[in-house]
Amino acid sequence: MIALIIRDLRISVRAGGGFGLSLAFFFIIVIFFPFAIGPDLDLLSKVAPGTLWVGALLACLLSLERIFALDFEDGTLDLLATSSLPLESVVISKALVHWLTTGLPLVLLTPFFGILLGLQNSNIIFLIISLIFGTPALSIIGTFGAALTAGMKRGGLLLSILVLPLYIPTLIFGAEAARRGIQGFETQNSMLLLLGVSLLSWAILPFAAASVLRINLR
Amino acid sequence: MKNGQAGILRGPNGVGKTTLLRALAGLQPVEAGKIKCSLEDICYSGHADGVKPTLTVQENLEFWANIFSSPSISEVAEKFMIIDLLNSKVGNLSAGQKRRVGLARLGLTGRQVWLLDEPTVSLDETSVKIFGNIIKEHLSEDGCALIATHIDLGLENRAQIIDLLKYKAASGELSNSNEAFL
Amino acid sequence: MPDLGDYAFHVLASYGATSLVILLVIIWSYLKHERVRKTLLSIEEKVNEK
Amino acid sequence: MSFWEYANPVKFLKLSGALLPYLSILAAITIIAGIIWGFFFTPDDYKQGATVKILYVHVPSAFVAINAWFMMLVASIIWLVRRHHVSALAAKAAAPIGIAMTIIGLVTGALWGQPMWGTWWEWDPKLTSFLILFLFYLGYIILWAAVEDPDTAADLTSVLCIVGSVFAVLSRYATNFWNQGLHQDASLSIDKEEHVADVFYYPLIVVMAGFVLLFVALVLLNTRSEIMKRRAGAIMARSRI
Repeated sequence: MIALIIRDLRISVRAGGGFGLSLAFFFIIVIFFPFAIGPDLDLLSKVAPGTLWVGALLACLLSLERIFALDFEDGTLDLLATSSLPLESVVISKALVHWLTTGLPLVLLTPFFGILLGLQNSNIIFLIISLIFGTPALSIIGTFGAALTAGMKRGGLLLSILVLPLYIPTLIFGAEAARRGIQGFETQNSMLLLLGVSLLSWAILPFAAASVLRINLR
Repeated sequence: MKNGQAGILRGPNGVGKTTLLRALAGLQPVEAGKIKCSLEDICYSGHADGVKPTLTVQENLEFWANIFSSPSISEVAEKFMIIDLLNSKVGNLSAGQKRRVGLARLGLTGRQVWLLDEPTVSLDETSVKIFGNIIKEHLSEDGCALIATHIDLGLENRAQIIDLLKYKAASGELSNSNEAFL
Repeated sequence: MPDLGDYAFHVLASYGATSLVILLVIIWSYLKHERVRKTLLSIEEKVNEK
Repeated sequence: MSFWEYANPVKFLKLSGALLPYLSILAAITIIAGIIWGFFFTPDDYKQGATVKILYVHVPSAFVAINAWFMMLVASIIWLVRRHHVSALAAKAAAPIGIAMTIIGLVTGALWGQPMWGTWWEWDPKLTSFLILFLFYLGYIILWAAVEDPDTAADLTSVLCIVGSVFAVLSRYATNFWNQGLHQDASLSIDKEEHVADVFYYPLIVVMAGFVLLFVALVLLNTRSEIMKRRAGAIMARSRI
């Protein structure tokens, strides 16, 4: 399992691995919002938590297709399925790598992007915590979606349509927690609920994704 | 099939060689009949190599060695004649070299039953011969192999040729899922 | 006809929209059913002839 | 004789074919009777005036929209556990009807909301979760359409339906929670069954029963289409061999 994680991390940082693509996408979304809404920093800081959350979500979505597509094409997935490694742990490794290459960098860059949107006080910590709790859920849910569409031609668009509704609870709780925190309200409830969604997703989706992968490998 | 024996699957395209191998490997549900072998003993190798172009040969092999928890790759690399290639990226290799890297994985698994689907595609004559020898060696170590191929691997008396066309004619039946609707 | 007062439009539009959608679904299902039934019958006939 | 006997596609075709005419007529009579009762013979609400009549289409369609998904969930589980093809196809057949009912619920909700809340759309938790339900139906239907092999499609959509159910319930609670954060108590709640007076309640029950019958009839009809489609394919495959 660790070997798989290391291999996938290596592939993603090598040329053509797509690492950084979703970061660049996130950055562009953040820049485009002021263009669309206007340069008023007060207004921007009000919509900033939502903007950054939607941006993170879309950036995540962008890189989902790669999770299984390459391994499916070159037969690696067949071989992994026949190895002694259970598919559930393959799914967990894949989701973990996705989070390490997409979610984690997004979280780390958020403070800087927050400045662009007028989030300059220390309350931004709530946004960051909400992203730390929420992005793992985005990764595992996305991995489930990727497993569902593995091996389909034109799976990319289908993947978005399938995954976005599943993202709704995470988005609602996450953005709610961030917004409340930044406006100075207590955030405990929404943070806990967000964490709950994350943990629940990680508890059930590896099994669902593995069963779906087996079906797709037939 | 006994230990130390090889079966060669023959038959025209579309007769079900790949399907049979995938079913034996546990990737597909079996519609009739039984498999008398633990899935843990089976090593499947399909059309695709499952090697990553952006990684070096060594990294690729190390990965599979890790997955199957087998210790060393140098011995296997030597057997399959890719020892010189260890440090080059798979993306820069030729199709035949890539295939050899893919096949080298067989040696890493340490499993008894090899299921090979067209293993010799894009291999040159000498490589085919070497590969034939590797299979012989595997057979003499009490392993067995089921190979779908059109090429003579030089296994002679060890191999038993199974022509799938006969079975196809005998059992031309519908899939279970269609049968339910009749 | 009861007096719907100011809300005549909203009430009638609701009923109109509902019946429209339901009718569409019924017609769509029925047409599909007939189409499939006919193809199945023709296929069964063909097979029986052989 | 066991209930599962009708999981045989051919038997199911026979039974459903015999049942369908009666069921459709019964559904039509019930709906029309309920609507006439509700529309012509119930008073206006003292607060909401004549708009209360929207109740008789809004609530039944919403009820069916939610329970259609629930039926799909049960059918999906039956397919995954017992591998009865009829079950998978019934789930497939229910989805378009469910999405139609969701659309009715949304449209009538908007038409009801406009005079009551002064706006066509309000991000009220209930309306929002209906929008989300719509998205779930959409994904389910699109996945069915995207996979070629019928058994694979049935497996994939069944898993999606189960996972989707979990997340749909989560979304329901999330929207509740989310809107509380903005508004105070939902002054816009036209919360239905809880405080509907008996005069409205009885005709409503009749219409709801009618909608359920309609739903069952439509699911049977569509399941028949799906079974016949598969049967045609199977006969073709056999004749080729």
